[in-house]
Amino acid sequence: MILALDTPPIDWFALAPTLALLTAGALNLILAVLWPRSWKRPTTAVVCALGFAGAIVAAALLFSHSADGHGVIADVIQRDRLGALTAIIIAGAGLLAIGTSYSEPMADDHIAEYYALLAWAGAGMVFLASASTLLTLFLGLEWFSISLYILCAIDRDLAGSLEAGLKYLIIGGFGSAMLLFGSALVYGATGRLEFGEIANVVQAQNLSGDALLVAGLALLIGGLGFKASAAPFHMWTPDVYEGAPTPVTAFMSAATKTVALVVTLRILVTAFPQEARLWTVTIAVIACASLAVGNLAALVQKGLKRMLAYSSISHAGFMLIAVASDNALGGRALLYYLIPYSAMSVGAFAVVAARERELNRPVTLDNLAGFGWERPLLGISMMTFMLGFAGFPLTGGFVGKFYVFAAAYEHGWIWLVIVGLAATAVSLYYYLGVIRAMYMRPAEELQLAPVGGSPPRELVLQSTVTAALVVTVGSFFAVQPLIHVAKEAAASLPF
Amino acid sequence: MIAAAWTCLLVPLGAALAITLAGNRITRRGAGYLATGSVAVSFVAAVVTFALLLGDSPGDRSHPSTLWSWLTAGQLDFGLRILVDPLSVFMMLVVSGVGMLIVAYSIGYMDGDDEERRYFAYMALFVFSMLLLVQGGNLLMLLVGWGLVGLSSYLLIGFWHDRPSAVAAAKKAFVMNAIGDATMALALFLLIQRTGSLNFEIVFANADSLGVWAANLVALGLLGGAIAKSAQLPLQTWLPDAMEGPTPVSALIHAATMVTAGVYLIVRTSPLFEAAPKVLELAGGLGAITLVMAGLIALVQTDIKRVIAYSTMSQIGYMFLAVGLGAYADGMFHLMTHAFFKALLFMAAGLVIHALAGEQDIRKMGGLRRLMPFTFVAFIVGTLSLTGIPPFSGFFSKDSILAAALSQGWYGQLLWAAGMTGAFLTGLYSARLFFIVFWGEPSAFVREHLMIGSHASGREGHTSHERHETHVHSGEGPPSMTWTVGILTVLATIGGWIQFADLWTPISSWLDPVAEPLVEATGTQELVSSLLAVGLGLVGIWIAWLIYAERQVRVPRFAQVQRLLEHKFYFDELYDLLFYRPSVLLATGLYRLVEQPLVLGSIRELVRAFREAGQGTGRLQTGLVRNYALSIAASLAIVTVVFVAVR
Amino acid sequence: MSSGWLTTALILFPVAGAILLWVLPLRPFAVGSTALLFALVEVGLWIDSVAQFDFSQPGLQLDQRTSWFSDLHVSYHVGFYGFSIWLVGLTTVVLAAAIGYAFWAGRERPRAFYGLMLLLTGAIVGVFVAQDLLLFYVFWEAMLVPLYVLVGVWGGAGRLRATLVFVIYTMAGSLLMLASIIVLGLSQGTFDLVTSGTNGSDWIFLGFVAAFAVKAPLFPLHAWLPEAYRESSPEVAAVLSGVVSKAAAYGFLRIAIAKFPGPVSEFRTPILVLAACGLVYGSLLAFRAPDVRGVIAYSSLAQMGLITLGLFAVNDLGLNGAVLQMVNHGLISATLFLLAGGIERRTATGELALLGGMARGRPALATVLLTAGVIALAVPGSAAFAGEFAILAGVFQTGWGYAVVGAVAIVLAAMYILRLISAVLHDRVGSAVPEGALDLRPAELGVVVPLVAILLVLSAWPAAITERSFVGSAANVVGRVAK
Amino acid sequence: MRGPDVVWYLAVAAFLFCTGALGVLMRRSPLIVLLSLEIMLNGANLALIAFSRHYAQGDGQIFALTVMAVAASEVVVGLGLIVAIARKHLDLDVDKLSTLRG
Repeated sequence: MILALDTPPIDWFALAPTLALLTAGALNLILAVLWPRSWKRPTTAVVCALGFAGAIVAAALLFSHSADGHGVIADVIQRDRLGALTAIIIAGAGLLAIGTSYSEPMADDHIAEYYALLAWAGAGMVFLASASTLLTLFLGLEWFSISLYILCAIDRDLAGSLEAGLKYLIIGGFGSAMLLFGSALVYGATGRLEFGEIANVVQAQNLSGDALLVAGLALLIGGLGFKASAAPFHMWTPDVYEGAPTPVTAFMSAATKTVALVVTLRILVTAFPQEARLWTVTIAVIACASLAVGNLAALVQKGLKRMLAYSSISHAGFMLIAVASDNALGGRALLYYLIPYSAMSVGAFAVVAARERELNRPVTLDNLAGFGWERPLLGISMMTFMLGFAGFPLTGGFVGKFYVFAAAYEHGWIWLVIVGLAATAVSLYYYLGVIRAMYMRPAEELQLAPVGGSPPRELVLQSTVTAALVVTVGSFFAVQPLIHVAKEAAASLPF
Repeated sequence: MIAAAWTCLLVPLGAALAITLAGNRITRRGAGYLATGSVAVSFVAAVVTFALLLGDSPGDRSHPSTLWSWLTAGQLDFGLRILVDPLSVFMMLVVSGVGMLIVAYSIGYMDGDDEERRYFAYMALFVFSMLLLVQGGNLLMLLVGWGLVGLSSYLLIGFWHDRPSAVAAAKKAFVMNAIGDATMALALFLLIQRTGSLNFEIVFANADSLGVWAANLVALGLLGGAIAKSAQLPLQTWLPDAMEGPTPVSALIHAATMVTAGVYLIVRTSPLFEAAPKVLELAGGLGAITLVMAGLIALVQTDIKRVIAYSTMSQIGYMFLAVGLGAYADGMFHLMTHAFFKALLFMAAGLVIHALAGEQDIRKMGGLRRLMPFTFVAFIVGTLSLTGIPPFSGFFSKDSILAAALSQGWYGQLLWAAGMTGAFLTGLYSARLFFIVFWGEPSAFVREHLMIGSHASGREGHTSHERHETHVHSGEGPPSMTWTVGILTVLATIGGWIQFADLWTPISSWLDPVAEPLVEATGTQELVSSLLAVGLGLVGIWIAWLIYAERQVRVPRFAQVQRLLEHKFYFDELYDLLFYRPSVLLATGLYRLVEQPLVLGSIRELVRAFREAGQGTGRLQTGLVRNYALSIAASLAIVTVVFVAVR
Repeated sequence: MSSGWLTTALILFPVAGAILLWVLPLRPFAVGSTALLFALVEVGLWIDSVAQFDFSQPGLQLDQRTSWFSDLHVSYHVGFYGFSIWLVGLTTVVLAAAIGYAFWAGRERPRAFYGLMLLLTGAIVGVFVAQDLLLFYVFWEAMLVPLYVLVGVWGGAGRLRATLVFVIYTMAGSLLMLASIIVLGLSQGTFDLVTSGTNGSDWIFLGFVAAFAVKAPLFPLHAWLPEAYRESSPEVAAVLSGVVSKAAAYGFLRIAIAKFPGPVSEFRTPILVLAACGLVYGSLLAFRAPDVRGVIAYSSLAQMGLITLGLFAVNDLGLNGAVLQMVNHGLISATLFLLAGGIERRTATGELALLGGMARGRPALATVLLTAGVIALAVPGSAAFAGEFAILAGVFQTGWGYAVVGAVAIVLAAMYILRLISAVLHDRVGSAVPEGALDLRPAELGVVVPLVAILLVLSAWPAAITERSFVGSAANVVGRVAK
Repeated sequence: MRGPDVVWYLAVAAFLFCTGALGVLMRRSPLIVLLSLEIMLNGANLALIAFSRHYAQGDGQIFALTVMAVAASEVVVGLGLIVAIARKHLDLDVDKLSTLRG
């Protein structure tokens, strides 16, 4: 006789983006063993890229076909536009990251694994973006974190790479343990793992303010804030960003932040609407802390990667303002902000990578001197990214900040707006500092001619940067459609 | 008539622009002729205007004309407007007439200066500005002309701009006049606020409804402008320094026309002043003090031009005295005659200076009588006319002023006394100048310059004067200089005859419709003051004769008085102490105490503070995994506790 | 071409030019001439817009509007008022002159330089025509980026510090304005400047004032001014002091005064006092400044104080005078800075102590500098005099004390300008002035003389602007302000 | 018969968790640190299982199983890194891993 297993119906379409990436990763592993060494680099890269592209396409379709958000596969994941849009952003960042990695001097025997892990990290994030239970939350989180631990340490010849990896692993493990224990407490308080159900139970049994619940909430916020690298859970960020291979940093800075923030928003809004008075304030405080720490520390950084790491902390602060304001406008603001931010972040790190390969040494403000004039395209792009980070007009960064502040104002927190503006003013100092280093200090001022004469023409990297540039500037002019999409996505949350 | 008036006004401006734009494409001589011609044209135009105005009945001899609205704001509209009436025509005639002669004279005087073109452009500009001042149809246009004459005066005083003293003098003159402009502007603001217009007829119509305070303030403001321009106490110190300019400039601007503008202003705005009688009396009083003070200072001056400058100051004092008492026509009459004889004196002095290679120190001069007979005659006429000896023009105008003063109560008599003192001083210092320069035997300096044709070096370091040395003199100067002086000599002689108080008074009857006089002197008063004034003048001359011609009497020496006079009563020093130094001190102080530490320093401090904060945050980042974990654990513990506490 | 497009063209045309310069591989000379060509055509466009503008009509003209993002009611809305058209004219003319000067003086990395200059043109024009709060802010900030690079790359020795302080300081002010814009726009449901009504909130008002006061700059917020004006290249300094500062004054007029009648009447006294202080303070420092640029820099601080006086007098005289004076001072300071550049090229210094006696043998330089200077010190009859007279007459009606201070400042202005003129042109020949220092070259004259010519025309007919800035009473346009 | 109340389980779980946390905070050998992380996770596991019994559902236990799998893989990666570090002859002391700082 045949045992008929009773399995829940599986919505493969909802899983399509994740599956695309998983497949790409698996293929790469196979190639790793079967393929001739010399072809590996291009082939695996292309496969990986196809995976991300497929994910984008799938997510786009998913977006258009899930106007009404609903749980699938026994409600462990939520099929909705929020998840789809996040998947698109992540996959986009992944594509750009591949472009950045393409000519990274990395031992060829690892290249296939590298791309495989990249794909899987992406898969985990995409999965996490639509997770709707504490279980899938933890699963997705660990899924991409573990991939990232390895990616950070994959280039063993790179100084600090291993250190970065181990640090990330230890702190990451610590963070996810906190998150896990928090989940356990919440589960203990409500007896449910699904976000929606948690809210319902709290509503029904009037558990609002229950000790276990709020303690769990606190630990959850900590765990997620850690992934979003928000102060005071940010301390791993500078070290890891600096130690990891630049393309990995690029990917992390954009994708990890994206998914972490989206999930934070999703869980807080769906599972803990009754505790809003607690977490809004907390998130606001965390946001302020991140703004302060990120901007102040960035002021004095000489190493560019480290400076960008701190800037990413401060941007986590900006986006958390949107989360804290706990309204539809906030959701819209966050999702819009993520688009130009991811582009700018990956783009900036891509430019750093290019300079690194010219010099074969870490990029600092000093050895950027004259870069802008030597490499016009990269220079202009870097300048645009910096201006975008600083929130100057003609970049999406401006509109993003505007929306974030608008959300905070709508929540009635003008003080938060003021804090954000003050932070922006401070941040100008180091963002403009980069432009100054690139253009206003001619290279002859310090004898630091690019190593190896004329820099390599990296078409892939340059087109990557160009793409990032297009998104950064385009998102300023195309506010209307993007905001519309973001609105649709945010609509799948119960504000 | 209107057309003629506009022509009179605009032709000189055109000449100025033409010369400026032409640059080197016009010869120096050509520039001179162009300027002279343009002024001549405006003189003719002025005469035509006058003739046409004669045609009208005395009642309606006032014809405004607006070219376009110059400045507007909502309902307010200040037009580019001129007013043709007896007063303005009178001034037009004087300005363009005397101006024409002096510009012509300059052709000879400035010959050889390598920046002649610029000179004539400035001269033409000045004539335009002066005409705008006297023709202006509203107070704004008047102020515009007022400022522009100040500008051209600045340009011409500083014409020899490589001479620091000249540049300094020019700046001083401009700034002092700017003070006057400012007070006038304030008066105008008040008028705008009260009357909503600046057109003469409207303003004057509302003069009585201004209210005491407003009226007094307006009058004071205008008076401020007047005394600044006319170098009356307490803003007189710039005039002597202004002698740094070329002599024709002194003749035209600082004797004949511009400096008398203050008198014109008071007469023109007499309704406003009559609304504030105290201020009007103040004007008279200032005039009286100035005329005595200037007379005293003139006694000790050793620069031929400065002596005449102080006499100008003193004569304008007479005019202020007159208009201050309301004897407007007499003031204007004296203004005219003064224009004649003072221009004459300056130009005669110019001939001397020209002949002596730019030497102006009278102590080096002497005995020019035989060497420069023509100049000698001209100078006699000028001096006698200045002293008010009949039948020369000064006599007629000055004495009717004194007569008017006598008929004005105790205050008037006080001023009358001052005027009499002035008459005596005038005789004394003008005769002194005359005798020192022309009497006696030629001095060594004169001999080497005139008797032997060669020209030893004049004052060093003044390029403009080296040209004078190389220049070969035709006796007393080129014809362009001599014939103009000749004409003025005649005018200075007969110019006064057109009005002989009480017997026939064409000027008064011409001007009275514009400014009704407040006083009418009786025949006896005329007689008394005439006799006394002439007498005192002659006494002055006689004493000068004894001291400087006959050398019978030594110059009485009073050290203190001497020093006091040589320092011009220490006005320069006083103002330097009161205004210039403090403002410099204030500026430097502000820079040291506010700009550097506060405004700029604040930024520096802010940046430093932020950077230090940044380093602090960086130091928290120890790189130790365990600290990172600790920060996470600790902050989470806090959050949890808080949550559980406030839940 | 529909009239609205003309306004858009005024913004986009120079930007297009900039992009063209960056894309096309032109030779340096071609780059300069192309840029100049674009700038001149831009002037032509402006003249066309003047021709199409109907000065007898109140309200917005040549306007164009399309939604930018609808959920917050932000739109691309541009158009002209009477007074803004003059400021746009000032912008196009001064920028053309600046580009012309740079073309003559020669700048390294020409493509970047001229591109940025054109970009700047578009941004400034945008500020003057924007009729949507957020759009205004966008242009306002867009102005800053090219300036940052222009000062920072082509500036003098201390350029790095100067440009950083300039940008951060002005940005700090602007960010407060952004807060005000957000609050104002969201609270009244639209960011449109034309349709939105007035508002009574002091804090919002102060946010705007902060931005404009820093940019103008208004005493004591001028810390960036001396450095920026000294270190930047002459043509950039000309744009900074001539045009960019006017953007701030325009902001006062268009937003602060027009939209906040209540707060204006409340904060008028402190603002007027600050402006008066700045007027005297700037004049005094200009009088002691050791170098040519310093004199011009501090004098423009004083001039902005004066303009602010006129604006916050909030009556016909004051407002008309302010608009007139904005144009005057724009042209004057541009001329003076370009001349200063010419002088520095010849003597390699701006120190007044080392200059002097340049008038002899250099008639063109002497004449132009003298004319510009004389107009700058507002000698009666000059356009600047007309402006100052109207402003002071206007503020006199608000409080006679301000007018008295202004009168004092007139005297001070005479003192510092004459000091400048005689220190450069007169007295003995300065030690830094080489014998062979040439007179102004035809090219320089071609750049400067038009500016002076415009000033002279305005001197003959200031009403050309005052009659055409506000239809009827200025109060109708900027809204009534409680006296 | 009924066992002790769920609170006791929770107490033990919390104790385990804190022990692990302290281990991470205080020990310097990366191996011990990894071990402490495991203890933390297992504390959480205990809590999950206890609650799932308490509510008489499977969710918690499934969660615990998942966690174990994840924890295992995490440890594998961690050990791999440690080996790599050892290969490079760096001494195994997390406090020495502080070249990245500031």
